[in-house]
Amino acid sequence: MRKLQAIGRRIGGRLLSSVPAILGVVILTFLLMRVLPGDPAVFFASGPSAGQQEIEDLRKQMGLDQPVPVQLVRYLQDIATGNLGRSMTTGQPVLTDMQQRLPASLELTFSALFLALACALPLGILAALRPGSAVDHVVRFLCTLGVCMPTFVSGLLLIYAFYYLLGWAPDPTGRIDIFASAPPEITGFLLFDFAVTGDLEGFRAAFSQLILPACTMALFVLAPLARMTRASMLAVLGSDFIRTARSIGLAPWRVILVYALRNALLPVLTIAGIVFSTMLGANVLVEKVFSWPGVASYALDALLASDYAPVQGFVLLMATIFVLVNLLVDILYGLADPRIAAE
Amino acid sequence: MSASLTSPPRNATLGHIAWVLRGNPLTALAMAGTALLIALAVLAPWIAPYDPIASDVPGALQPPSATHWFGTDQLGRDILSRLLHGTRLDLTIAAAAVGLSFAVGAMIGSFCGFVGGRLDRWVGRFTDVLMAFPLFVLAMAMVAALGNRLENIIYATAIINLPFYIRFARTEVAVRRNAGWVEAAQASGNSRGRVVLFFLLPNILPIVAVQISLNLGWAILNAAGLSFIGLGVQAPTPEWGIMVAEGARFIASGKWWLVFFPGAALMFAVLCFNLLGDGLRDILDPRMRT
Amino acid sequence: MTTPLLQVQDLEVTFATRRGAVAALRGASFALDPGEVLGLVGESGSGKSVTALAAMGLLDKAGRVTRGSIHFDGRDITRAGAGVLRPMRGAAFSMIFQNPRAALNPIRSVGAQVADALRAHRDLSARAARDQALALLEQVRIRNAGQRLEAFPHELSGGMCQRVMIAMAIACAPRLIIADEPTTGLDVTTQKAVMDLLAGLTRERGMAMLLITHDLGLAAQYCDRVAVMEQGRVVEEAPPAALFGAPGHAYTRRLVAACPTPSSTIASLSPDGELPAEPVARAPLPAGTPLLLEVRDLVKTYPGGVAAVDKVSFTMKPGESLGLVGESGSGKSTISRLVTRLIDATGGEVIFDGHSVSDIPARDFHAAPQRSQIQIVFQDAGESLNPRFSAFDSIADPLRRLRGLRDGSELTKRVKDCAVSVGLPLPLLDRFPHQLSGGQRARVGIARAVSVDPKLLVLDEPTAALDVSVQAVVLQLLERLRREKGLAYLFVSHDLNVVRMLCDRMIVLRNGQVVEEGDSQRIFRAPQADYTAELIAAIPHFEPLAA
Amino acid sequence: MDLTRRQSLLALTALAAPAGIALPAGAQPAASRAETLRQVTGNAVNTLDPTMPGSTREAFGISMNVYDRLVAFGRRQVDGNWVFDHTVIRGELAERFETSADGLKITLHLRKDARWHDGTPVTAEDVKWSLDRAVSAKSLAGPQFTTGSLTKPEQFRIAGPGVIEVLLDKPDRLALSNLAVPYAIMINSKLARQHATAEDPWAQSWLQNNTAASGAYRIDTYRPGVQVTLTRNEDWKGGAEGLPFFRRIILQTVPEAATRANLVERGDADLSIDLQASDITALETRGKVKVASIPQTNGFTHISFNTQVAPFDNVKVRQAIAAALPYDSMFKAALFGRGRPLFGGTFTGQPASADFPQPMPLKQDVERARALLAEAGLASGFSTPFAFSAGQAATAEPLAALVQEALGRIGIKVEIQKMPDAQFNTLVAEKKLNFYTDAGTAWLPATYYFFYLYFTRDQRWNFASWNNPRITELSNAARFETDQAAYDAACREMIGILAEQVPLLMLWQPNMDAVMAANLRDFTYQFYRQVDFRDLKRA
Repeated sequence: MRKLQAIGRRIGGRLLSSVPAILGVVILTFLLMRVLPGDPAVFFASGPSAGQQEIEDLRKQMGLDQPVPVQLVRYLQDIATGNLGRSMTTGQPVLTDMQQRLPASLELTFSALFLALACALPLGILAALRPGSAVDHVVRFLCTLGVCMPTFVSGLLLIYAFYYLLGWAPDPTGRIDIFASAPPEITGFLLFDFAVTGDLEGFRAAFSQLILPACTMALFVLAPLARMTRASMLAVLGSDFIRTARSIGLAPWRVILVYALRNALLPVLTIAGIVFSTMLGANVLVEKVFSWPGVASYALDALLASDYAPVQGFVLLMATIFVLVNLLVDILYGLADPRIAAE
Repeated sequence: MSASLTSPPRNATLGHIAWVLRGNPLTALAMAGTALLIALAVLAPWIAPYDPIASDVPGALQPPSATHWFGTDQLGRDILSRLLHGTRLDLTIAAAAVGLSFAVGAMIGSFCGFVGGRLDRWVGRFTDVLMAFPLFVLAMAMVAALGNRLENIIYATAIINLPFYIRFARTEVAVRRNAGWVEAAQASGNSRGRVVLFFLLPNILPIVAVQISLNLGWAILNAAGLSFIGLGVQAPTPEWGIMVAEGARFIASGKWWLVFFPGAALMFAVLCFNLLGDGLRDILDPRMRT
Repeated sequence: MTTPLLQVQDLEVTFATRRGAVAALRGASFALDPGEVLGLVGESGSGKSVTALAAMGLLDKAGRVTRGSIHFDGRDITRAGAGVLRPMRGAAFSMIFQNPRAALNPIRSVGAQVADALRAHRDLSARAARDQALALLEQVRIRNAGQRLEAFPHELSGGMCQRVMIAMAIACAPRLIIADEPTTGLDVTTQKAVMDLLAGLTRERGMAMLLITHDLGLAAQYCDRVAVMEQGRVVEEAPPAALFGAPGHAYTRRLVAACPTPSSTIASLSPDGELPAEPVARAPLPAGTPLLLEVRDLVKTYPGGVAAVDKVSFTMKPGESLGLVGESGSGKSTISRLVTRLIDATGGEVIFDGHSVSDIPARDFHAAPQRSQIQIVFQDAGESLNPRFSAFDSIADPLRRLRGLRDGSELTKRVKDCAVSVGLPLPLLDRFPHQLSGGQRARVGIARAVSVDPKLLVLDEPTAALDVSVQAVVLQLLERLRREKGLAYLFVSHDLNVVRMLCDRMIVLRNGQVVEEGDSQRIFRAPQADYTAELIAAIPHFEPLAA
Repeated sequence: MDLTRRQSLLALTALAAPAGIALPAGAQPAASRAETLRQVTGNAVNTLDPTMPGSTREAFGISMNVYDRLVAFGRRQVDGNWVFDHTVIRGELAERFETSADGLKITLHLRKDARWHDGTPVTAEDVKWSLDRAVSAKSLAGPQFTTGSLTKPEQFRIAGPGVIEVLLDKPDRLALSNLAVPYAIMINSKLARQHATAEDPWAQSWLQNNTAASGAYRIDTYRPGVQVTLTRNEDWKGGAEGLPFFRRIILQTVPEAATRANLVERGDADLSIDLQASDITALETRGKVKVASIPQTNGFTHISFNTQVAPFDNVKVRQAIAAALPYDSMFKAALFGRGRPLFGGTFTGQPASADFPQPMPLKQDVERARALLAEAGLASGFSTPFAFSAGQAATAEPLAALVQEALGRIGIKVEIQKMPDAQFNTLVAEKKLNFYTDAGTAWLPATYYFFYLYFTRDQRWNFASWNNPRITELSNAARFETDQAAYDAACREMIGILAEQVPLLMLWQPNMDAVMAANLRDFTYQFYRQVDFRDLKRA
């Protein structure tokens, strides 16, 4: 009970203390977008026959005729009321767009992170158990190989090999086969929705669409995760309490799993949190390459079109997720490590 | 490079490095690779067989041959020559960006870590803001806002690296803040500024060197990513990222050499920097220094 | 004749390093009978711990037994594999480590860890293991054992953690316990409690114990026999009274001499050292000499409201040496930093040489004229030297900053003079801290502090991290410097014996407050406060050799 | 994936009609894969109302298939490919129309059997409302309609049931053509007005995400930026050749061009019209797909100078640059020759034809370039940036590299600037780029219209900020000129002036390369450069 209260206080405190950071992000993005040399009104009024008048009208409609401070205040008021503006690129309210696209990005990122962790943890442990051995070097080399390829190249290569040449993967055009029926919207996470409705066929289809982009992203984050697992496992294995565990005659697997791994996972958890946040924002290129209808590619298109609202909304969303993920990591950390909770 | 900073007596350090390298062929390979890259970058103008921007449209899109080892691109330019010159540019971008963020970040972070208090809190807030940004999008926005010139790409890459250096330096300094030699330095009459600059900073340098090496690779990838979405260095400047991005357009048409060679060069460089970073970590790990 | 429980014969252990194989043990031999307590004493690097680890089969990968044998209860376990050793560890013999807090898994409750020890060898249900763990905790006299079962190591004190460690070690009733410096790092009073407990338990259960320690007093008090190790060999072995009363081996003699006892003097610590064995006589200062240092109602409160120093006042005359004694948390180190003006006080005043120096914030004190007058020598000499400065640079730094000397012959001369005066061989000036021995590092630390001719030298446990023989030498050096330069010493230590030898007066501190103050010899002989008496009683000691 | 499953799922989706669009009585048979067309494109549909500011070209394309207009352009075959023919105008929602002899009144008779998608009949009131909306609402339609002298609601009059009259002040030669452009959608006014509000009397926000149309296809699903699916309107009567072949259309956004090429080649997609030139050549060689390459006759790629700013205000400088460029190499490197050159024309003075765009007398002559530059007093050259937008990088980047190289030879130092599209467009609109490449397309490719749009007035599309009084005079006159010979003469004179003054260098008309499954036929190149699904068939 006391523990729960402490956690609750920590959550509250963290959320409160992240407000200035988020506000900073919002304002900085807003100003950055205003510095962009492109004028969205000009861009969007560029019909084959739009004239100066149309540009002016559009500017007024978008509120761009006001001075920047006024625009900022209005924008902040809008955010406070949950209005993130309207995207010129899709013609939809940004909030609607995000609601539709965020699950796609989250599902992809979660899968990629899961995949990466599923590979990185065993590899990292393996390397840490035999530091300096051939296994260690091979693991390190393989992981590093993944991180040194730009994601757009590895994505295109995977498509070329598994779709174009081998035909094993379905066409890389989004989350489900275009001819398949969409699942009922429950959570927006297709794998989950299909599983809940018991549509195994659909689950398989969604899964096969997901696997290539998830691999592409996982490849890129494998190295930091494996590296961190190895380092923290090495540090833990060298610590006194492991020697204690061995001195009381615990079975080796118990020493490694219960004593070493559980301690070693703590720093990995932190890194995984950071990796998740960065991935979510940085998978722009993966989403582009795989026509994945996620938030990052949405923001990229908007940015190139000087479409302010979606970019601002995207950054706000990412910052919020960043804060939430950090908070989650914190809570997990607090649960896993009694030393932190006591502070 | 930074190995010499770990411990000034040369022969002991060299011996240690040699010992680490013997047990770690990958690091040796990475060091050799890095040296090769630097050599190629320096010598590019002399060893490149062709002018990297001279076009030869009739000879465009030739596969690798004896005259053009790595083939030619859409304008008939020699890919090998462009790669060699690109080495120069990419290493410059990476080194400048990382150097800049290191110089600024480590300085700020060290002061914050040492002094603490209100300054630390404010800088902490600022890094929180930067960290909460989706970094690649921030880089894109900055390059788009400032114009996609070389220096702006460097600035953008530097800024998105900045919070990591600040945090890193801050933590490392905070760990050492109460070390005896820091107190001793103060007792010896060093001002706080001097303590940070001449005592703490040199001591965290080796650890930061690991980060620098890893970041060099990352900076190159970042520049390539910017090029892919059209926010890279201006054509026809030979830059790996642009070459890969342009080459990627030709994947479907079977002109593999356009993406293969620049991609391989890019991978090689990033691989070297990453493995080197790992190796530096081994060289510096105090627990491995007996 | 019974079979020894543990017999180590001609044991050689080498470690593979990058400089080739290095022998840590070079033919150590000893035997331990069932129920016996054998002390293994020696200075750092003598191979005590390696012996213990080799016996447990816990040497790390680089270490290997290259010669000799280890027999447990007649069974050769020298090169036994994990399959043989694992069932024996904890059940036949177990080990207690130093630094108990680090030796326990930080994220597992102590109850679970004790239960782990039980279930490693016995087929117990979780419930039964828990009950037995509870019983064990009670046996090691942990109060409220039921609640502590769920506690995590960080929630317990160091002494408490060591009790848990002992509970784990005795859980499966082994016949031998190897205790490797079990009380190093604990306060003397705690040390006494833990050692009494350990000795009691082994006696009650008829367990044998191999007690590894650097503290001769401890070994003398708790062991049936003591073996002295030097450079990987056992050089002498005898019952404590015989050993300390009439050491046979030259090394033992030196070691015993260097060990501070209630009757030892600085000179007697190292008979062939730099001080003549004559008693120290100090001329009393003329009356009316102005005070060098006056501390009034000094308070330091850390965030969180805990007062580390709570209204402490004392004075020092020029050339006087004052000892600050206390256990950890007594505030003695905080006072040393407050006086040295490295940190700012929350309240009170520090008057140095007639000027109040507590008004100058610590951040600006580097430019104050008093900076060169108050210098400090830190506890761990290795940690207090900038790893990137050579010995020369370390000594030269205050000269450059406070005396404004530029590089040149003047600076070189001053540094060399300093080095000579602290007995540091000049060729070592080019070396870096990690290339110097502990004693050499201590000399550099002292040289740095005295290079600018301070009036007050604050010594913050300057010998705590040193072996006794090195400590003896350093103490003699300090005493000589004080006589030569007329320095005033504020000497901070937990070791009452050392303070008694070096200081005219001493202050006993507890929880940031002064418990007792007065003449060193007087306090030592006839403590007024109960706490002081308790402290003195807890010091393990042996009867010194009749010289 | 097995076909049967797809078919059954397809049937399901076809049945599950989205809310707001009622299905007519009687279940439709499921569309088979053969009757389904899947087009992949790099861009996205962003609105269902093409008149919305910011509409993408893909949105125009969708609206052409979903909405009917009163009239439509015909098509003709050129070199074996179908190309739109703006000189032939046929009725679409109108059954027939007449233009009065003085050209001031156009009378349109609606199809009697025309029905909206909800089954209600199309009335003259609906048409009047739609036309009024085009000229009254703040949208892209208004400015476009002014090019046909259609500016106010009074010009549209109901002249009886199913008859509507369009009244003009002057006999504008493009008035009728304007009724065929994507903006001239005919809206079910009863339905639309239900969603109109006081601030939004023309239901613009509702129509962005909904349709009130009568066209050949209905919107099935609309996911902005991702995909649009259409199902055939079985009651459609507006086509020249009856119902369209395809029952179901999927228009999907696939940003990566290489992926689109892979999709079409592997047969997973049927059609893509925005592949890269390099890929198309490769696909053609491998021969698994059919490629219809049609020059975009109503468009042109150009290099523009800002004629108001030194040194480009000097015609000698412009001519020098015109003579310095390696047109053939540029054409080959940028487009792989996939297009129709607009350089290398042979006429001097005035051309023989009044058509535009036509090849201009541009050819490389470095000596002449040097001489001209010297005449301009810039023998030692000068430096200038050369800009293009990132969106056109695939073709503009090699072009720019060659421009830089070629001009370097005559002493002009060129700094290449690739910029994001929004930034580029802004700078073009603000006339802040002095030397750049861009492209233009005219929906209504009359020669005078090109000149009026691209070479007169201070407006965004006057790429070169050219202000030539004679051109202004001639283009205004030609607009209302009813005598064909006089019109042709005026056009030839304008082309001649353009060739001599070179405010911009006409480079080429890139091909519309439609890459499609081998069994597709009857692809038509439309002036709005999108796919008209109504014409397409699968053999």
